[in-house]
Amino acid sequence: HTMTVREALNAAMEEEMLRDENVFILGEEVARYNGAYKVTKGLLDKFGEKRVVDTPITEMGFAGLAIGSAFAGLRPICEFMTFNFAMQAIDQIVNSAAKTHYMSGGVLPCPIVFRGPNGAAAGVAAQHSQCYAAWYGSIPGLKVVSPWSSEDCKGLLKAAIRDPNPVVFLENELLYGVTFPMSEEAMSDNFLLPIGKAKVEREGTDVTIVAHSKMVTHSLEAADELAKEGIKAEVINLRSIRPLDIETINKSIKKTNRLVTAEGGFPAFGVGSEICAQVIETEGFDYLDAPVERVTGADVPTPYAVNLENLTFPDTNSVIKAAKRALYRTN
Amino acid sequence: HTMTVREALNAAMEEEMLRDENVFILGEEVARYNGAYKVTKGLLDKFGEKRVVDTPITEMGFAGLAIGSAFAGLRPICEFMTFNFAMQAIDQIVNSAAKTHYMSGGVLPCPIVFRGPNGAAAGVAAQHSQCYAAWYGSIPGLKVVSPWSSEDCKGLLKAAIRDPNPVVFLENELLYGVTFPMSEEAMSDNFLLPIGKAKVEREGTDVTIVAHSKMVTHSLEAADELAKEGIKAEVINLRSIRPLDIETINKSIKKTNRLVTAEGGFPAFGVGSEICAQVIETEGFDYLDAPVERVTGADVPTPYAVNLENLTFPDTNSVIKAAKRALYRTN
Amino acid sequence: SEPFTVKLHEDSFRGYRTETPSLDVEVTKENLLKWYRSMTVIRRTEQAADALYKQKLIRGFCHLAIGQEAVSVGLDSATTFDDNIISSYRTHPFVILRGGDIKSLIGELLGRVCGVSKGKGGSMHVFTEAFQGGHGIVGAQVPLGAGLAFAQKYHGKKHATFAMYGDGASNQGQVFESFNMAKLWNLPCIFVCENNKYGMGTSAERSSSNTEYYTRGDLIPGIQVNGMDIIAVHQATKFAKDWVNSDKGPLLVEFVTYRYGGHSMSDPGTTYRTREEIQRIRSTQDPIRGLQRYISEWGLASEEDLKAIDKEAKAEVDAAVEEAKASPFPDEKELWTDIYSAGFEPPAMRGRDREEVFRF
Amino acid sequence: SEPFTVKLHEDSFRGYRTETPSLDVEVTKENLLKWYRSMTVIRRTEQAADALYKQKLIRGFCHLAIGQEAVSVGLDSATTFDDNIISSYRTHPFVILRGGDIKSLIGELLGRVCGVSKGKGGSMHVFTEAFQGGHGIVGAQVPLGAGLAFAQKYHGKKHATFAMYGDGASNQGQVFESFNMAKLWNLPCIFVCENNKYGMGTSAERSSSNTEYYTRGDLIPGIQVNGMDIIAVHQATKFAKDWVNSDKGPLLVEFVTYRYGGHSMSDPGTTYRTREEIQRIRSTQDPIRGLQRYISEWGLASEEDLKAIDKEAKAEVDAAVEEAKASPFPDEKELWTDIYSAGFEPPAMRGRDREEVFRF
Ligand SMILES: Cc1ncc(C[n+]2csc(CCOP(=O)(O)OP(=O)(O)O)c2C)c(N)n1
Ligand SMILES: Cc1ncc(C[n+]2csc(CCOP(=O)(O)OP(=O)(O)O)c2C)c(N)n1
Ligand SMILES: [Mg+2]
Ligand SMILES: [Mg+2]
Repeated sequence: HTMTVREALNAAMEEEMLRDENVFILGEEVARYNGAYKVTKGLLDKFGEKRVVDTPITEMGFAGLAIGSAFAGLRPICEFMTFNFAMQAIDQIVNSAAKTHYMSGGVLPCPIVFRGPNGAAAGVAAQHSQCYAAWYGSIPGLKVVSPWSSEDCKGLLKAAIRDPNPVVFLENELLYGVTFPMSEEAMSDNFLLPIGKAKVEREGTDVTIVAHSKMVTHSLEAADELAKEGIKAEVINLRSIRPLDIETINKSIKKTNRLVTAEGGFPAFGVGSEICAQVIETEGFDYLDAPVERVTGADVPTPYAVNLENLTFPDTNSVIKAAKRALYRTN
Repeated sequence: HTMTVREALNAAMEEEMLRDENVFILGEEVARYNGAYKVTKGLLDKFGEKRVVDTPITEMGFAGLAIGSAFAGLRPICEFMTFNFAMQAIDQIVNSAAKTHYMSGGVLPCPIVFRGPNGAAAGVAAQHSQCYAAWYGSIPGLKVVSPWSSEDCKGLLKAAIRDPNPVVFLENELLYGVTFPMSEEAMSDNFLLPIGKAKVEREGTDVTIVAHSKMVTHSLEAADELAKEGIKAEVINLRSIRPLDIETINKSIKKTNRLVTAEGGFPAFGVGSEICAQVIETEGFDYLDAPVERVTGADVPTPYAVNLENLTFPDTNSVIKAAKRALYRTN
Repeated sequence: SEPFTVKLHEDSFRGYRTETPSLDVEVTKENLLKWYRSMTVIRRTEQAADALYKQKLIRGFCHLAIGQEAVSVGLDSATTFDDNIISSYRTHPFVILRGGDIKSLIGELLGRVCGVSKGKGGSMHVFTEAFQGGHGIVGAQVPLGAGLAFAQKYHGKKHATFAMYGDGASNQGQVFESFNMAKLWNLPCIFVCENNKYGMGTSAERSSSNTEYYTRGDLIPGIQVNGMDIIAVHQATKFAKDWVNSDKGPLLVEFVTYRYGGHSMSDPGTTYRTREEIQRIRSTQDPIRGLQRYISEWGLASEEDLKAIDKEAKAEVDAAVEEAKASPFPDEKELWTDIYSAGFEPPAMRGRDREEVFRF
Repeated sequence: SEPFTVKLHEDSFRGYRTETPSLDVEVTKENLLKWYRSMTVIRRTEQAADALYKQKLIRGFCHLAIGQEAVSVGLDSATTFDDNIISSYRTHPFVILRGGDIKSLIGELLGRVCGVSKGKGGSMHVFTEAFQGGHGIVGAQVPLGAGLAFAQKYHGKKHATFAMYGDGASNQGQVFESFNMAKLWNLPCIFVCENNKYGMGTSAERSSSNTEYYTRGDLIPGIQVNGMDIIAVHQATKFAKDWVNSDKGPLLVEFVTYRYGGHSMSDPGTTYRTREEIQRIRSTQDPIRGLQRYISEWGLASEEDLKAIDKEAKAEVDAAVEEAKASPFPDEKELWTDIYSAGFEPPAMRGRDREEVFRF
């Protein structure tokens, strides 16, 4: 079997809506328009207007409304057209969704999924290209997922919908149309992946590459290229930003003694920074034979011009270059 | 001379308002009430309602309005009662203030200061206690300052007001009432401190402690305590979160070979994480004789109960403990 | 006891795009005395909080609702626990009224384990099964309330949600966003503006271009209510519940009231308004004294009867305070519970350094 | 040329809390022909963008204003460059009208160095000295506009700011927040709702509980204007400028218009409305054809004269497109400029890895 990421997300939602009457989806253009990126395609026809709700363009308001409905026992899937627009609602996500369960001593749980594309698409410039993985990842009370493949998307979105906690689910527009193989197991409507576990996508012994979302593609491509030069890279797909699976990373480092992190977001206070810090402060420090190499988006507001944009986001070559540097190879 | 942090901030604003007609201040309760924390005390009387403007409780709106006025050549000081409330306005700060200059190829500069208390006060629970240093610090186009002493506050706030870029100025409520010595120079109305430079507050040779805001106090206290055991700690006051002065930190590490970072915010993707990552990927890596020790706020939504809150925020002991661990000392 | 009908003052209500509630209200002696007792208990409790704050036993922010008792008691009087009430940080009364008790409220203010939020929320963040809190970000509770109403409609229940906010909060954009969604989707949401004339030190006129808050819902009809008269509040609440339960969609209700004290314990409350203003309202409009006058007028209880209630209330509060004080601080393990729902936690969470790690 | 007076259709305006502008408008042949030319050039330019997008020379999002030309040209016709106009991402016309030119617009869409934003902003982010952009976050430009007006008032200037937003954007809370501040502080801000009936695939009725956008400013008066008639737009804009310049505070102006194409180039624009609807409006209300009819009716130009203008416009646009295409991509160093104002940059900034470091 194969599925695109878009189909996998759609299937996850459909299955969970069939399974639980309390699951509903709301957001801009999710119903009649079938989703700005067609991720919710067909759901209105299948479940009707009660459970697939087009909202006005009022991110703070509809996020708050969704959270309130979760307090009352519903299980909303709150789609943001992109996570850039969720910045208008971030106070609700952090202060209402993530913290209320704790502040109320457990009285008000908040089972909700916030989902939508995160990070850069192509040619959409500064206001539409930001990655929010690290920001949400810093908030206790949230879980933050950043899937890569169709299996990731299906298994993790279903797990997110069933999780009683607020989950931020960061998709990537550039992956929506990509086709991935699906195992028999993954086709089942009870296929769940555990939130908080990274996946070793490719085993290797020479250098560990940890990536999330679209950078997993580049990391695997980089591993192919490196293999041609006899370098065996191990590629870890983070899948979850919070909890961060530092065990899996450390296990790999013990084998490879080299670490490259790869992400699309801004470099400062990013995913790579935290991985680096956690590796250093755990066993990892003793096993590292080279500095940790962070591959990240450049520290600029995303430019529109294609040649500048190409310098802004890391690609397969960026990962290859960093991996070689970690191995003290030049070329 | 001595001054409280509150007086220093007040003096900085008064001097800059005298110097430049285009400087004005707006925010909730800044005028008639003299500021929720009295930081703007007396400014209404001195400059009138035109230049000291009480706003409705509409963070997104008045931040946007302030940014628009900066596009038109004014130099607003936009006070947030606390930075927790600025989360409602963060889209304006990031997408409008930080990115527009770039997106417009330089057509619209945005000379604005966003200021107010950041991080935890005492007993105010989860929604009023967050530190936003790392979030803002991740955004190209912003400068982010986190002062500690009265000199810091005066020199950096004045520099921030004169800077043609948007500056996020993170104060600390618990420091407002603290008195610090002021040099002759610092009393002058032309006293400016460079944004982007850290300050070595105390020299030492055994371990480097890097801190910002209130954690500088704890780090200096810790250094006193460590000195009693013969440990010479060097304490660096970061002052600026973006740009981050990694040179000063590395210089110190070359001497001490040990690094402790101390901050009050959440641990994940925090200030310490980035410092760790930058040290590792620069010369620092070769000089470190021990893992970097991060002292941070605990990974919990701030609890109200005093005994739990005490476990949430690091204090002098936390720094001492981490410094000793960095020196492989126990006790 | 026997119901009888009383007539409210004709200034009790004003309407916007709607008729106003009837001025004839059916009441019972039992209810009136119960309300008197509730308001008295609530005021006493707030006064106890005031004292405890001054003794430094309550930390951080503490916002009291003294002067505004008719709003909470009146609202509660016409609702059931199936209705939702959600509000801001000035919400101690609702704990007592809706499933908590004085001890669990005071315990929360003291940060003790007997607190309604186990001591984790404090004064601003109190919740019960029938009161959805207790929110500290001005305005944020309004869309949350619209969401509670959305769920009621989703579940096909004939209940209402009261989403409360202040005159200051009324200018927050998300309040208007909530109005729009509630009207568009015909939600059983009653938006309640508790207009106590000030948002911190800013008078309504200085924050709001339109201070007739009941008219600010655009196509949503509204009523303005004398929020110092509990019988008017009761009547308006009934009217509002009937409104949404007959599928007329949202309604806006403005209760005009007054806060006697400062905004929070750290505000003397006298720099932005005159002492005379406070004194005038206390002496002419106090909700407890007002109800007391009705009760006497209608011969429902003697002065001694009411004094006895006062005394009883005081004793009840005093006892609860002592009990709460005797409650221990939360166990240190509680630092880690309720961040995530039990059974769904991450394997471990980090404290202040790499050695302070809590494993679930 | 000689001014003469024409009478607008009596349905051109509707008022809320205000009289409507006079239906008698003074125009000149010169102006009418200039507007005709401008609208024609703008439509041609948008069509060129459409083609360039299909050739994959324009990337990402590209929102065209075909059908809405009377709004931009009419607004510009009654303002000077001292007035501010700020709007969303559907703003190509303003570049051409307010200090840029076709080449600098197309250059921006192509991401070339000759672009108004040096190729860094793209289609959604165009700016000139007299047009404040070009903003991609729906609604965010409205408080920014209030801030521009705030500065005008601060500087004591008798100029106006036009803060534009769509029917979809009208539901954003910050729009209401801006209304409130503008009214409270009497800012010279004209809030312009460009109601083209849809926000992406959502019709006005499905997003807005009140679709009479000119009435949504509460105490702010408003006028609704036939936004397909450039003379009405011109007249309304004059009225609005006079309004704010006589210190009457903000005004809300709704231009009722229509977008012929999809929301952006990736939207066919026909799944949420019928082809008939589009066709009907194109054939009965098109702003260019409408002005053409006036011009013929009033005998100001022959059909050939207008055809000549069309041809000229086409040639002008074609030439500009070629020039823009010939413009190089920005120098790689431009990646780093304009993040911070020159002279105030950090010492260095980081690229994609630790070796890609740019030093200022
Ligand atoms: C978003 C936000 N901004 C500012 C504050 C600080 N603050 C707390 S209460 C308050 C005044 C609110 O006034 P009002 O809505 O009238 O309620 P009242 O206190 O009178 O009950 C302010 C400004 C906050 N908590 N949240
Ligand atoms: C805050 C935010 N939410 C969502 C979007 C995505 N989006 C872009 S345009 C648009 C529709 C806006 O409609 P309207 O305001 O009517 O303007 P029009 O496109 O019709 O000119 C949406 C939903 C966005 N850019 N920003
Ligand atoms: Mg109030
Ligand atoms: Mg529209």
